[in-house]
Amino acid sequence: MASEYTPSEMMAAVAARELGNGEVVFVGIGLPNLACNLARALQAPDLVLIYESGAVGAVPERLPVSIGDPSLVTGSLMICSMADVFQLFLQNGKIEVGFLGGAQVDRYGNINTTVIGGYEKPKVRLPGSGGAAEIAVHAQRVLIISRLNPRAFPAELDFLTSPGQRCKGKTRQELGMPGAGPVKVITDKGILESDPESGEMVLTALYPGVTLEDVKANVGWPLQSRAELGAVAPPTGEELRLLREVLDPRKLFLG
Amino acid sequence: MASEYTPSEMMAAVAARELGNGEVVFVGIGLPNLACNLARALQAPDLVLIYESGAVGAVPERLPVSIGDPSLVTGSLMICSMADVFQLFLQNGKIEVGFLGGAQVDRYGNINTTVIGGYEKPKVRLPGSGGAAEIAVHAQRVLIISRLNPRAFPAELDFLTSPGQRCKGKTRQELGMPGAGPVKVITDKGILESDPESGEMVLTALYPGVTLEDVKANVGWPLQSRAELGAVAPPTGEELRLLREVLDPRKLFLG
Amino acid sequence: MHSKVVSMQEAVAAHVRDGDTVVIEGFTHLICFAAGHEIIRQRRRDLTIARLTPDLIYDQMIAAGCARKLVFSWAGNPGAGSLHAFRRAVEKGTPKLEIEEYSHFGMVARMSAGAAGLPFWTMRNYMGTDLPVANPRIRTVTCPYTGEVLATVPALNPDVTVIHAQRADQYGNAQVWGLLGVQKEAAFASKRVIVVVEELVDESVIRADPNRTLIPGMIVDAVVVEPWGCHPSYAQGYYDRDNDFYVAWEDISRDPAKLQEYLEQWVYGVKDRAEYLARQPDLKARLTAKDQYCEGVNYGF
Amino acid sequence: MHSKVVSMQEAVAAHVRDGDTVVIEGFTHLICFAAGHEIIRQRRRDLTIARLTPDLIYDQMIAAGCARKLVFSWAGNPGAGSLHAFRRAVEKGTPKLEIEEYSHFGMVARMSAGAAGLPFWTMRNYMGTDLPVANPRIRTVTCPYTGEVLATVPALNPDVTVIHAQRADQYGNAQVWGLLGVQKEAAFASKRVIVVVEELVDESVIRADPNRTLIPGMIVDAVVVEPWGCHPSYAQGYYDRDNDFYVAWEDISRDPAKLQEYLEQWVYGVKDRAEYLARQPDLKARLTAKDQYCEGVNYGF
Repeated sequence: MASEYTPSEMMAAVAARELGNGEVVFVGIGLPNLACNLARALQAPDLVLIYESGAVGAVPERLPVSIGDPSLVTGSLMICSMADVFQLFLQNGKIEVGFLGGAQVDRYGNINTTVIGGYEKPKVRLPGSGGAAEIAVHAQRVLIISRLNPRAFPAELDFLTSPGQRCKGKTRQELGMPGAGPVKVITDKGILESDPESGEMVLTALYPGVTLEDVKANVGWPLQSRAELGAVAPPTGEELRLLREVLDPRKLFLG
Repeated sequence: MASEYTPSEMMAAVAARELGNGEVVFVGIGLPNLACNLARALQAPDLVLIYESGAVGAVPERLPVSIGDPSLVTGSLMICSMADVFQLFLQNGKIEVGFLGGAQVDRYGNINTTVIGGYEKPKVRLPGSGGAAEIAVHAQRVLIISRLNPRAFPAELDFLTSPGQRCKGKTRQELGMPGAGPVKVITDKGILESDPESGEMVLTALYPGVTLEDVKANVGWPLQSRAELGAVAPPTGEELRLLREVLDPRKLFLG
Repeated sequence: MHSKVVSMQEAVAAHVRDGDTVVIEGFTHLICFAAGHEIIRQRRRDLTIARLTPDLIYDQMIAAGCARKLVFSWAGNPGAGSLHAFRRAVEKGTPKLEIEEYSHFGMVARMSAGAAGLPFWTMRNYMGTDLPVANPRIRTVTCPYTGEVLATVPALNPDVTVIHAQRADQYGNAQVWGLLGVQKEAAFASKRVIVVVEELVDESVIRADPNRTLIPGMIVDAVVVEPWGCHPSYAQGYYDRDNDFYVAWEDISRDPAKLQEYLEQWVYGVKDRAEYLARQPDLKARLTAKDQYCEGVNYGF
Repeated sequence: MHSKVVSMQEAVAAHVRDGDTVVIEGFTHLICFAAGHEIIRQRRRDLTIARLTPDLIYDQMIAAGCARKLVFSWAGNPGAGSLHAFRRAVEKGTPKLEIEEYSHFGMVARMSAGAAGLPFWTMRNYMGTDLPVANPRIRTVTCPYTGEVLATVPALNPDVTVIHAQRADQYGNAQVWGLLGVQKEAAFASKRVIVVVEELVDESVIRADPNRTLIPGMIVDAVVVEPWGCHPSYAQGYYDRDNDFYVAWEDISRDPAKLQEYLEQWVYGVKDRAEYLARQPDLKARLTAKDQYCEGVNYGF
């Protein structure tokens, strides 16, 4: 299928639209960073970008390739220690939106970024939690960004790194987690949202040209979907221009 | 008795002689501050002065009248938060010497700076602990500076603010206190030292012209004393010159 | 984003309410007397006032009848004497004042817990002392690794905290140098934050040196521009501490009539801090700081 | 007081011993590759190496056989791929490597506890996850006020910590700006501290701006002057991160032979950092930081 935009561009645009002006966002590298800076250039000029490295109110003048890029420091509002980032900002409830991704996402939005296979002798050793476990606990809401495929959306995780809406049968409230957890999963084919009753991630919107079967074939559990699926507008010309010409001209993250 | 120096000058000089070059001292205002700056001008030029206000390596160019004087900031080596002072420096065992004083000192070097009379409706409400309780717990050794009189050295404290060598029958080790506690009490008549066996403050040296009876009459418990009492040299000309001309020319603390 | 700059009168009217737990922090340095005076002028009542060192400003608030309760760790007039309004309240019950007492480390720990979003903080402290007897909120916890019993204090989460800073932008991003006390922790622990500054600066000044920022605007509700707002406390690089006034307080506060006269003249009797300053034209000549600038550093890459 | 300035060779020889727990901290910023290379050159063995993000330097130390155990919270090559020496060790056991794993907050908390002289630190974290299953050192404690069950981690107290700073005096009073990571906590938690700097400055430079000091000399054992000692990591205001090398590492580390060749050429094959730099004369033109100085502030009174 020939398209005027890539799945990554669509995901970045959809994620950016989730951000309200003035919100405080814990930013990850890659698509979340692009989404945040896209939102900042459009509807959310006062978005406050916080990076776990300690940069608060960053205004990167180049695309940061790491979460500790020097461009996140120069011109930011505040630099603080990582103890402050995790205690005074995150655990203290000041972060409104957190972005997470991962090698595996289950039906409750639990995420595995630790191992494929067993923990002791894994088939693939992934990087591990980083700040993901505590972002999943504390951010007021979490947005997951991940491309759909059956291995990435399995029925069972190999390891639960970051908690979603239900962990081993328990709700977030029962487990004492302050944040609302993952409320949306932004994929390359559509959007899943957590069902307030069951905690399951339910398909609520399809991207242009994608069918329900396309999505279901890429999810490892019997995916529920809303009776009426929403439509999602493709990236606008302005969104694409900003992504391509300003934010990631070298296509580091926009495949 | 006419004298060429005041009791305060003697106490400051004696306290200063306790400090070794390069030691890290938690400094209080008044005589301890004078003693530390006198030591810095003589045998201990590399003494590191730390104030609970967060000034590390202070070099006050005027006599600070409070522990948060701006002269402690200008030209110091480091300014840190009070959380850092109490956690990274004091509780972490980095303070070698702490100075304490108080309205009441008992035979074990326990100190009361809280109330005279009952706690609920005291006859005299004193300022309270400030940092004294934790200095008494954590400084590697504590020097107490206090003028002798029966009310200041009673048999029983009205309130135990800062722990000494025995608290309610328990040793520091039994109570889990890392520092050695008060090892000396520098008074206006002589020096008391803690006995390693009993934990009691025992008279070990008399100042020139003072008799054993003078001291005993001013202590509210049956004071033990060493068989051989040491002599203490009076302030030298240089000590007096520094105290009077450089450190406290307005006699704020040297009565 | 809209500016948060308001007058002190507006900030106190909007954010300090009867019955609140109020913190005006600053350890010797940057104690915002201007905010305390405005709270007295607006006749707030039943406040729980908390800070490490009540200092003269809480002594004045106690004398003015604003406080129901004091939470503190050292209540004196350093180098000069007593806080006599505080002492009369505790020793004689006039006015009635509840107290809750810690050591400095204990108060720092309470604010650290509040700022970290935790219900308590752990210390190695208080063994053998009467402090936990006098204050049953000092408790213990057992280390899950070593079995050691350690002291705890509960989080302090004020309703409103006032932080005085050398400078901030209109959104409340505030920079402080010199002694930092426990201001950052107090601000992050608080439900509402008022930042008072010597100078309002452009956001670009803040962004030029982000390592100096102590309080981010995102936790700030109001910004008040109040030069000399700390007097008789001080602001490093702006003006020195008025040690003469601290000494004078010993006499003023010892006599309840003199203290009321002080409040009439210098708090109730002036409209705001500008008028307070206008009546003391000698302050600037006597206390303005000398210049001792450091060099800047390179933030480039 | 005598100067603590020594060469990197001397600092590592004196302070890093076989079997030690070693921390080279710095979150992306100020990672001291020069120290890691010298540890490899001196063929230290059986080290427990700990840091939040092992980064390329620990991948090299693992490949060189220095490490018995890795303590960490995120082991990747940010934006570029994997740490393949680490992955081979964990996935295939070549070389054998024990791991102990936390989240970032967990590692920060471990260092905070170590720095505060406490045996553990408390967090609200890990509920519902497999992390405490994989690592039984993640435990819980019950709040003595609310009854809430909270997560704990044990203190980390390294034998030796290496901190890279922009500048220090000869006694080790070190100043840092830009990202601060967990360096202060790591240094205070450590039995011995090596400070490595871009520039040695006079004590008066430190004293002119004491709020910038991150590490006081009193906890420092050795000072090493090593300009460009962080490359391919960076030093704000001095040189940029060598992102090209981070990308190249994906290929180098994927192939054990290539990785050994890299170590032969750039670690064993050079005497010291000066020689490492001399062989890459293009670095300075490519990565030297542009000037973007902030203004100084007034410390007068």
